Amino acid sequence: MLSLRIFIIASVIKTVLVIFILLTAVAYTVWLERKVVGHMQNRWGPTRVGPFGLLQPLADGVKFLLKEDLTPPHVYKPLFIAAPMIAVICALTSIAVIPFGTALPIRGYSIPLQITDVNIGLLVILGVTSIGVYGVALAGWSSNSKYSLLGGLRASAQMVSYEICLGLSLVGVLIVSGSFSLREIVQSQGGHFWGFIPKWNIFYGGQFIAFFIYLMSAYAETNRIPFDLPEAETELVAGYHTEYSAMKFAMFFMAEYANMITVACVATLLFLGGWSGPLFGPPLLVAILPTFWFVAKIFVFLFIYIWVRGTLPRFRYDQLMAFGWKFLFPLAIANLVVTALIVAYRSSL
Amino acid sequence: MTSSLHLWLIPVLPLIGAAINGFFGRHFSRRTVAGVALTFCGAAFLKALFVAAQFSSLSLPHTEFLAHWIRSGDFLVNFEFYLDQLTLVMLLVVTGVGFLIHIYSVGYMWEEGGFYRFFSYLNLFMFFMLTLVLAGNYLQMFIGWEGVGLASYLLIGFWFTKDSAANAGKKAFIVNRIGDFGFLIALFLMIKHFESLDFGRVFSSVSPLPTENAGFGLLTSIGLLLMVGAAGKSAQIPLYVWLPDAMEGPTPVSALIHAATMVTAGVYMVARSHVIFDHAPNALTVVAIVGTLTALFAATIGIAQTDIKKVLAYSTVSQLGYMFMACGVAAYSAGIFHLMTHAFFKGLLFLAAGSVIHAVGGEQDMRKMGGLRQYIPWTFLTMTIATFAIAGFPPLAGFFSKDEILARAYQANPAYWFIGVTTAFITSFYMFRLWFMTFFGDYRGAEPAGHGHSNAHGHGGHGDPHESPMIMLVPLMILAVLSIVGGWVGIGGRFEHFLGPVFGERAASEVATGGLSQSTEITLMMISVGAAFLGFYLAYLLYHKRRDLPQKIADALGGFYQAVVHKYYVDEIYATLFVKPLVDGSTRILWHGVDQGVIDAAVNDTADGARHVSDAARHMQSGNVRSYAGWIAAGGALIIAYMIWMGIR
Amino acid sequence: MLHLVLFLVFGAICVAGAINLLAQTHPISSALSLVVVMASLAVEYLLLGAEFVAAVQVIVYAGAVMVLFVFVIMLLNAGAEERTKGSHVALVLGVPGVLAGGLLVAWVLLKRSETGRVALGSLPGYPKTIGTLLFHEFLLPFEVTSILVLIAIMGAVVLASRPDAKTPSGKES
Amino acid sequence: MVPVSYYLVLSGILFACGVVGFLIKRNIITIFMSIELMLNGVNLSFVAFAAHWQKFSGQVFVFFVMVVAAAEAAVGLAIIIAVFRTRETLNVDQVNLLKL
Repeated sequence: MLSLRIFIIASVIKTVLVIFILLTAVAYTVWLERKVVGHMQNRWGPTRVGPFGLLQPLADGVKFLLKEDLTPPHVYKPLFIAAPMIAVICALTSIAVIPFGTALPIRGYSIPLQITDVNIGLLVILGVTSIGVYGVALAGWSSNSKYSLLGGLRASAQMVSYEICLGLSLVGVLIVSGSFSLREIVQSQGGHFWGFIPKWNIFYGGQFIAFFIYLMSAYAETNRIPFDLPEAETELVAGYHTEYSAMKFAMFFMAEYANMITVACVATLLFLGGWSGPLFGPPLLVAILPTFWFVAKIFVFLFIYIWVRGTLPRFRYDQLMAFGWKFLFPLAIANLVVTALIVAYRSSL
Repeated sequence: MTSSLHLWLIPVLPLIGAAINGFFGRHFSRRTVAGVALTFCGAAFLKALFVAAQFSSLSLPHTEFLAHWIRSGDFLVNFEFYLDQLTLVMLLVVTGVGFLIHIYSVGYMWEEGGFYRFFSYLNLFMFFMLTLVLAGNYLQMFIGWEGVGLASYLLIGFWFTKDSAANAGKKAFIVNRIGDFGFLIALFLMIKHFESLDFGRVFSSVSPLPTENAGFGLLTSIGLLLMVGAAGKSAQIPLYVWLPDAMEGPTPVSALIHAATMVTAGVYMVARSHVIFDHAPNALTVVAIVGTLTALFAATIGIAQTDIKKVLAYSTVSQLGYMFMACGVAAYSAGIFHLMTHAFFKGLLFLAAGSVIHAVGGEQDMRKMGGLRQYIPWTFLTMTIATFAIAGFPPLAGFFSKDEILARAYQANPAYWFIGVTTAFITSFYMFRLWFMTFFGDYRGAEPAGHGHSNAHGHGGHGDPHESPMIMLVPLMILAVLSIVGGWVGIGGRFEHFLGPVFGERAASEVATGGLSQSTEITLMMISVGAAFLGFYLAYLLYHKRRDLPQKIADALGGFYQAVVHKYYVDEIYATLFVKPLVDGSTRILWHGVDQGVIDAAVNDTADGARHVSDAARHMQSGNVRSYAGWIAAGGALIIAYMIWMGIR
Repeated sequence: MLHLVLFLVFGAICVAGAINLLAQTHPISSALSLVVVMASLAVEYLLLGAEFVAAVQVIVYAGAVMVLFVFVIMLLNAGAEERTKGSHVALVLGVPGVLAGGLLVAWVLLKRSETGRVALGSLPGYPKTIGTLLFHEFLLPFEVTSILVLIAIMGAVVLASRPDAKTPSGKES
Repeated sequence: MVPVSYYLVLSGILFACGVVGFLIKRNIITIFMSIELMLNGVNLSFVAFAAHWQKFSGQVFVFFVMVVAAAEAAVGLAIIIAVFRTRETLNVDQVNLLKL
């Protein structure tokens, strides 16, 4: 049991550390995207700033900071300013309940690699991300521009719709693992089937379907291609952030990529076994390896994100809604029913 | 209960006939309609004969239970049929005479519109009359009682397009209601005190009660109320006024309903209830007085009537008075005997009168007849027999029954006898007056062509009076035979002996001891026959020999004659005493005062008040949601305050 | 003590949000005030131990219902409120009535405040507990509610669809 | 330890604010939000009573209230859209055809 003082110190250190890592990760996810997409499109991507353009995110950050912060005269100012803040705060907050690995033994204390372990962690993530919708919607409305308004409208409708599928896809996993706590969910995925297949939820029962639904919903929730209608450049100029520039724009940008990382984390934790993986080597390596596996899985997930962006075209809006309500939603319900039946059958054995 | 006779068939058969003709008769040919009506009526008659044939083997009274009707606590009313000697007599009279009149009607009504309707009603009447006669309890009897009233109303108003016919129907119906009212109260009294309407149970409850010699006890009340009912149905003073008007109906109807059967229901009811009357001598006295007075009163009116059917109607009232007189002196079997013979000869009289009317093309005024003897010999013959029968010439039916009644009346009180003989004389006189005026002398009618009663008869196109078709004459002949031989069953007290078990030991023992001495009886008989002869002679004198005399006598009598012609102004007196005050009172007090002033006013004022309140309250309905919410909030605050106040207290 | 402080802080935020909802003329501002009220109410639920209720409060109310409100406000492009004077009753009768009733209730409640106290998180409403209760004791109401929701969905679709709407005759058809 | 009545008073204040909002707001959407505010106030008292009596039924009721509120919001907003389409206004003072 940690004393309150050590708890507070550890929490502050963890919070600062996690936010730093997260922001860095966001920056380099952007770099990764530019690089990967560039190679997919037969070009090099950023190469000039630093080796392989590795310093490009830093340069971008400086540029955003130094740019003139333009506030158009016709906007509703309080919300215009508040909207990007809501977006980025919600995106960063949700990382708080995500565990990155097993507890780290430091000076006799076992420090869990997680800012806070709440037993309804998954619900907290869902709640915070659902609040995040306001950022986009309010940005669209307060800009007082028709492109932004349409973007905001699309965003709120799309996100509310897909949140249902997202939640339903998670319920299957919750039934299997029997807990809302992310740490317990990961622990329930330890071990192997028949000695070699990892006992991840994605391989368990019908949860591959759940994973597919989650993937689709996650793309929609984060406004990514092929569901990036709220910010579709070709039709809405830039959607809800048309009127934004400089640091406010950067906040939306950061929020989007932070959200990507969050959903990648959740996917990893819920479907891909979290930090579980082969452990070997000296104790230090054993302590670090889980986090490595965790980051590696997130990387794979993010790569898929970028890969999809580089290959798929954008949906039309009615196709998007039809896909969500008429395909994913029934599929999620069916998956839920089947999973429940399987679990009930197993528990009756 | 022994083997069932299926008595229910007797009333139900005519009902089926009525239903078939009533629902489908419109599409039938006349022949089919007549066939249906005669088949079902005849079947009922045959069934009645069959019952009569088995009668001796039955234990009496024979009851047949059909179904429960009303079950309310201890009070129980069944559909039940009751058969004893009295019922059997009535049954045979009703079905027999009814069947004959049905046959007659086919000929009489052949040319009329609404042929199917007529026979449907007639069969319906048969159903109700037989229900009345066969009833096992007073309530079932009451159904029949009301039902025959309904059939009577429908048939009196058969030519409903004629104003006088419709009015006569209404009059009959309303006057009958007064009687029915008394009957109903009597039933209620029975329910209250005997807790049953069953004949058997009521009579066995009454039997042990002491005879109410003086005062006005329960049984006297019931008896008097029953008498009121009987007076309505059987046209006794003071409720006789409807019967003469009922002659607006077709003549067969007058014969069947208003002479032979329905009007005798009152007599039947009094006879049926004799147990009650035996225990209430005062009520019986009232019956006797009413009967006697009616007999005399109606007979005097009959003298001055010129309408052939009206004469017969008053004659019927008079004869019914005779029957009540018989009942009133506890000579029930004599009354029923007269009822039976009267059914024969009065039915015959009406049918013959109908034949006469038919012959002269719808004319009913005797002053326009005369000398019809040679035109319609068969009718003349049968009419003659009937006239002699009603006048009381031996050995025809009327002589026996009338003599029986007069003998018993003399036994009870010579005053009754005296009035009875007087009435017999008057009866003889006006009947022969009718006979002479119709069949002797010269034909006084105008050329009938185009002159006939357009409504009563459609025989517009014939010249001289002509004989009726065979289908009408055959019933006349059968009834004539019955009018001759009908009285013979009473020779030597056989009829009374037959009915003895019904009316108890008292009547039977009196018959057995003979009551009067032989010489007295013969003396009385001679006097009544003498009265009949006197009547005949007087009529011969005045209406055959010296035709100018009646006018002189009438002039000499002056006011009195006018009074008789106008039926003693009874209708006018009733109109002044009852109808006009009732109409005026209804108009002024009930209509203008109570209905418009109180009931309508209450309703209208309520509506007005509601409108005024709503006018004020509608401002709450502003259509504004927030106002509604305001009212709700204020009301909620009040409720909270009230609850808290209650909680603190 | 901590409990009381937290209660007062978030209660104050709650009341402030509610009053702001009334004070703001623009529906968007009102809606955001309501979101604030709901979020701080979720914290109050947490203080009482109802953590699952708190999470659902945020997800369903703040995350879905209020987004729907914002969506409709944006869709109808609702502007600032006009101060029309449609109802005197509401002002003259309703508002004083509400205030009087509220004060009465508050007075009664505060007078009896010593009868019951609750500790911080005294009744931990874990999802498992709630779920067990919901699917055993309240199964019938639960199913009935699901029917209600189904009907509400159909009603909403019927109401919001334009009566003269034609099926999109695009490339698909 | 906080008296339950404090929670109840808070819930009462929220409810009263909701009613007042219904009374003084003209915008139909805001009025609708006032209703949601009232429901939230009631929910708080449910949870408070659940803690007071140590019974979970109170928390379960909150879920029913929430579900009903969500359903009501969907239908209500659909109605608002329908009203706006026909009346071209969101001001309830101008939606008063149902009178006299």
